[in-house]
Amino acid sequence: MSVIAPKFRLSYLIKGITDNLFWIIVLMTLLGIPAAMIVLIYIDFPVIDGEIWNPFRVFDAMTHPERALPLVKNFMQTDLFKVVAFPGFGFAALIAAAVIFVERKMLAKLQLRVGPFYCGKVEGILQLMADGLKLISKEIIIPAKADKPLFWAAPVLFAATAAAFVALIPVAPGWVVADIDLGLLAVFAVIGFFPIITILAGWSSNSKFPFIGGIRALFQMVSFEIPLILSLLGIVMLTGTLNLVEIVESQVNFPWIIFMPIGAIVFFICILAELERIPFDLPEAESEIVAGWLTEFSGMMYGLVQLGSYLKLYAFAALFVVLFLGGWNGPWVYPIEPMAEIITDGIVLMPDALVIKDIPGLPLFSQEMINGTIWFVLKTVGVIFFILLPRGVFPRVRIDLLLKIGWYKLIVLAFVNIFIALALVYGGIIGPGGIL
Amino acid sequence: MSQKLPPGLQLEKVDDRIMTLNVGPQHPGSGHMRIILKIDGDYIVHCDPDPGYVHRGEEKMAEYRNYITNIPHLERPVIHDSCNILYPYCLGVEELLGLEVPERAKYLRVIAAELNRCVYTEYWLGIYGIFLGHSTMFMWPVGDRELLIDLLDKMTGARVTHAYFVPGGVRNDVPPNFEDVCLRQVNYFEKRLKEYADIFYDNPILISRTKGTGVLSREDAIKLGTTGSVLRASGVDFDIRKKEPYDVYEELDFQTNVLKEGDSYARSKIPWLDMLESCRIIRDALQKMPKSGSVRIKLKPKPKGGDTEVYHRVESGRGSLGMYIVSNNKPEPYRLKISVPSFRNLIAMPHLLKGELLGNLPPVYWSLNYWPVEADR
Amino acid sequence: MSSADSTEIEKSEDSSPVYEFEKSLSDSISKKFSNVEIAYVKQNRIRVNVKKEEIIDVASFIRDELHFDHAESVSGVDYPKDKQIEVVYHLGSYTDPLLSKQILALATRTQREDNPHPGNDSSKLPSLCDVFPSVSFHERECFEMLGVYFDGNPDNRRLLLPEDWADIPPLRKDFAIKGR
Amino acid sequence: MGTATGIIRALNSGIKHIATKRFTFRYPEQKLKFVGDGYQYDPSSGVGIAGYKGRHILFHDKCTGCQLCAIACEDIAEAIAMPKVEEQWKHNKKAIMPQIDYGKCVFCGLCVDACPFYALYMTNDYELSSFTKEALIYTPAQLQVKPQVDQDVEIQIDEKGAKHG
Repeated sequence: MSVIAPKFRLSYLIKGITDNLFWIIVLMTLLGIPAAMIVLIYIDFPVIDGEIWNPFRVFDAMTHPERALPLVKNFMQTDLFKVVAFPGFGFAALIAAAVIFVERKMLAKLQLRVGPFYCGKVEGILQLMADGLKLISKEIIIPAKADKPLFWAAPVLFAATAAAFVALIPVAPGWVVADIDLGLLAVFAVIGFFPIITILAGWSSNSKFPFIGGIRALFQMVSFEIPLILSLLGIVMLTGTLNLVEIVESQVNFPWIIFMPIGAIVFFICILAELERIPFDLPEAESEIVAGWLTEFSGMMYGLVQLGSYLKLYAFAALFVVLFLGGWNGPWVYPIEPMAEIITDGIVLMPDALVIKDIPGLPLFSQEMINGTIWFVLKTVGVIFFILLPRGVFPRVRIDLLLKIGWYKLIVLAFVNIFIALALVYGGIIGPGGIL
Repeated sequence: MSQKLPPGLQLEKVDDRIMTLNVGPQHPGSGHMRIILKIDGDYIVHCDPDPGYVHRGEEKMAEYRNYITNIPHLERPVIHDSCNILYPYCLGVEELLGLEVPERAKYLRVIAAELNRCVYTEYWLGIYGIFLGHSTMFMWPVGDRELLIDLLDKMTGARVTHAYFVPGGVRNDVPPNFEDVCLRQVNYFEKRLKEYADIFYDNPILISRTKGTGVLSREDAIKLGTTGSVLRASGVDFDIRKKEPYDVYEELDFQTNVLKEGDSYARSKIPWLDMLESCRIIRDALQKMPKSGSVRIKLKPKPKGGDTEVYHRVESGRGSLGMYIVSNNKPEPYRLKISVPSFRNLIAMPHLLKGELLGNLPPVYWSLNYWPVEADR
Repeated sequence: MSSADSTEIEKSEDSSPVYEFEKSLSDSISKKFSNVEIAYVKQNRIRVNVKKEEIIDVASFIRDELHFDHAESVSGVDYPKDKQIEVVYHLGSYTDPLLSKQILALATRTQREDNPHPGNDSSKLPSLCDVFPSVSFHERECFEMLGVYFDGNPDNRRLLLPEDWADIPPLRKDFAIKGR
Repeated sequence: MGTATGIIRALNSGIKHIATKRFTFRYPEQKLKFVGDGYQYDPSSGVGIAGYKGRHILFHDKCTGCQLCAIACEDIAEAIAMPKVEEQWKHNKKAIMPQIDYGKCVFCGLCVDACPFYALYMTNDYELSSFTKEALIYTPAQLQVKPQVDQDVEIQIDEKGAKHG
């Protein structure tokens, strides 16, 4: 009796695990540790107690929490941490991953289905990990007549541009990767890259459906960028600044959505179009043009584009929060009292003072930052819910209707919004020297 | 252009703009067929449907099999609508053999046919939804279809390929408490159908998308010989259940749905209205059905037809489905032609798609109520 | 329209073997064309056999005078014994409520060749495409399945069979299925 | 204004259904209940008895080896063969009984209709998959085993929606 699948044996499994472990240890010792050393040598270390630290002393200090915590806190102030972990890529990717999971479960619930269920025992919580592993293990196939450098570059550029967009978003007071005076202008500049990347991807794969998809994406993004920019002009007029942090700070008392609901609606619709989400997912309309400009991407190249598009989703939702919903501003929810105790007394790990009682360097994060982050994440999740919901409710629109919406309706509404802002400014209600 | 070209070649200015797109057979929006499109910009200038990817030669196969063993084969072209495709065959063979079907069997046939029509239409509607990018409208109909599949399962013993109709009645009687279960599930199904209105049929985006696309005028619909929902969406009141009632449709209380617009929206709405009407028919038939009685006439093992020919047609989920059986005193039919509605509606496709936007391909194509497997037979 | 329907029902309730309405239809055809043979008149079904030279005239008469406006199906039947292939057009009507039950089978025959070269032999018929545009795809199917070429059909290409089909047309009786 | 109300109604309908019961039928954990013990046929009245058309069951004490089921299947699926069995029955002199190849069977049940001796019925067992084609051929000995089925889920309908449970 022939058997297709080989029989499972425990010894094979153990052998596989030990093999993998062996190779990981060999490669780590031969390549990983030297590489880490080289990297650490070129990083500027702080001067503590009049001594310049070196990598060896850092490793030494890591074993001692009393000395490690200040080091960690120091590290958190560096740009590297901001870019890689908290307000930057890592935080955004975490939210993006949560969004994918929530989207699938919510859509399933709306459609009376179950959704991901088996992976990770609890309601399929590890489904995304499984999908990622699958994408990584897939072979990357490149069409024979594709323009290979551009074809390779397109997904990488897409993810990188989305990450650059993320870098501009202020999450909590003082926590922004790139705090620049012309922040909003920088956002527009970054958004302007996406149509170029999509047409690059569509054209370089040298195939008909991606080409049509790329052209559609170009039309769609270009025509929706204008109302998108116009709808934000009102806020710029009222606040008199382009700096996103200052825009957030100007909304301490009330968010701008109270005065500019029309602008918010226009901006929201433009977000949907820029993100290529249903009802505006024409560039990826699978029943018309297979998968649009993504048709020829396979394996992790597709995964990168998906990562980029969900980062972009987070970034746009966050931008909506920053501009219209007041960013991190919100009532104080984070408890103050226990925090103060920790600062004064330290964490009591054991009754006897044998173990460190007072840990210098705590707290790692200020309370404003934690409170601000909580509000920011809550508002962002709310906006993301409304971005995800249309996927279950609306069909796709047609290209001519889409362009009509963009050029006729949204631009007019955006101008109405600008006039409202002008009336508010010249009426002396808000703005420089206004009543409020 | 003073370019030197090899003999026999010409530079064609217009064709430089035109791109040929092969939509299918490996395309999420094609089904088991290919549509060769020529597009100028975003406009379709030429459309050439190329069916035949699932051609199985059912008509040739039928010539080698006797009137009973043909049954499981003939339902293969549309397994989702398998009762309706066997219906004209059974009517035709009954006329050939001179059989009179028992009254209860007639009602059971009507119930099974209407349930099957809903099962097919739900599947069709699901694909119409996903073609428009409306994933909820794919999941809901395919889920609600389960209610009726469960009923058909109890009734016929199989989920899709029922092989329930035979010349001379139906294979078996329904289980004891079938009427109650059927009534309960059909009522719930009708309630669910009405919930489709908010999210799909009254959805302004859907209306703006499909209203006025692929308009088939009344004259063209008649001229091109379209049938079923396509015809009735163009304003022609022609339903074979009303016009040439077979079995007990004369005694049942229902109406035909006609819309005048003739566009993709009307063509997609007619099957939905038909499903609501089917629920009425099923309830009415359950009420009027004789509570007991024979459901099948015993046949000889290999019945022989006379030396004649019959043509019978019924209203299937897609439209008029006819069977032309030529018999020559043998247990096998001499020639069996299945005149399928999908194939007849396909004739309208090149006519409708010319001049449309590429984005209108899915709604126009699928609103033709075209089932590729059935058209290929 | 309702009155027309009621008269129809009365007629069918007569249960007399002669169907008057159908008979009147067939009589009007045989009155106009002397060569036409009325094969049978059954309830709601009429069959008319015509010569292939006359078929366009008869079809035009049926369309214009009797108001049959579309073709339900076009079936080819192979008769190797007679060395003939029969093509049957089943015609119906949407516009005339009197005719909504009626199916008129218009049959004609053409020569059959033992070694067919579809399109290049004598198995030819005039196409009804100009009279009934709805027959276009049916005639294409008939051409590839039985090798009957339809003169005048603008589109006599393959439809269902694969492009590399090199055997004889499969619905002919001498095309045998393997193992049968 | 019609567009706006339409959009709001659609969104409302979508949000409302987030709270509706899930209809999904979780197959390997749940199994759907069928009526009766499978499709059966009464040759005296010529009418079948409703039931699921699953795997067959063969009653060795009734089978006469008449081959009518194999003849019925001849033009349909050619799934039934008649091998010899190592059994002695008075009514089955030839000692042949049907053996069914479920790789070919289409589960139409016309073989059950053909049996005049109440020997061949169908059962509720539909989980026949195997790794090899040989394992799909059920010998007469395998066919006489009554299947163990654990099917108890039905569609339940109440105010909040329908579910399998």
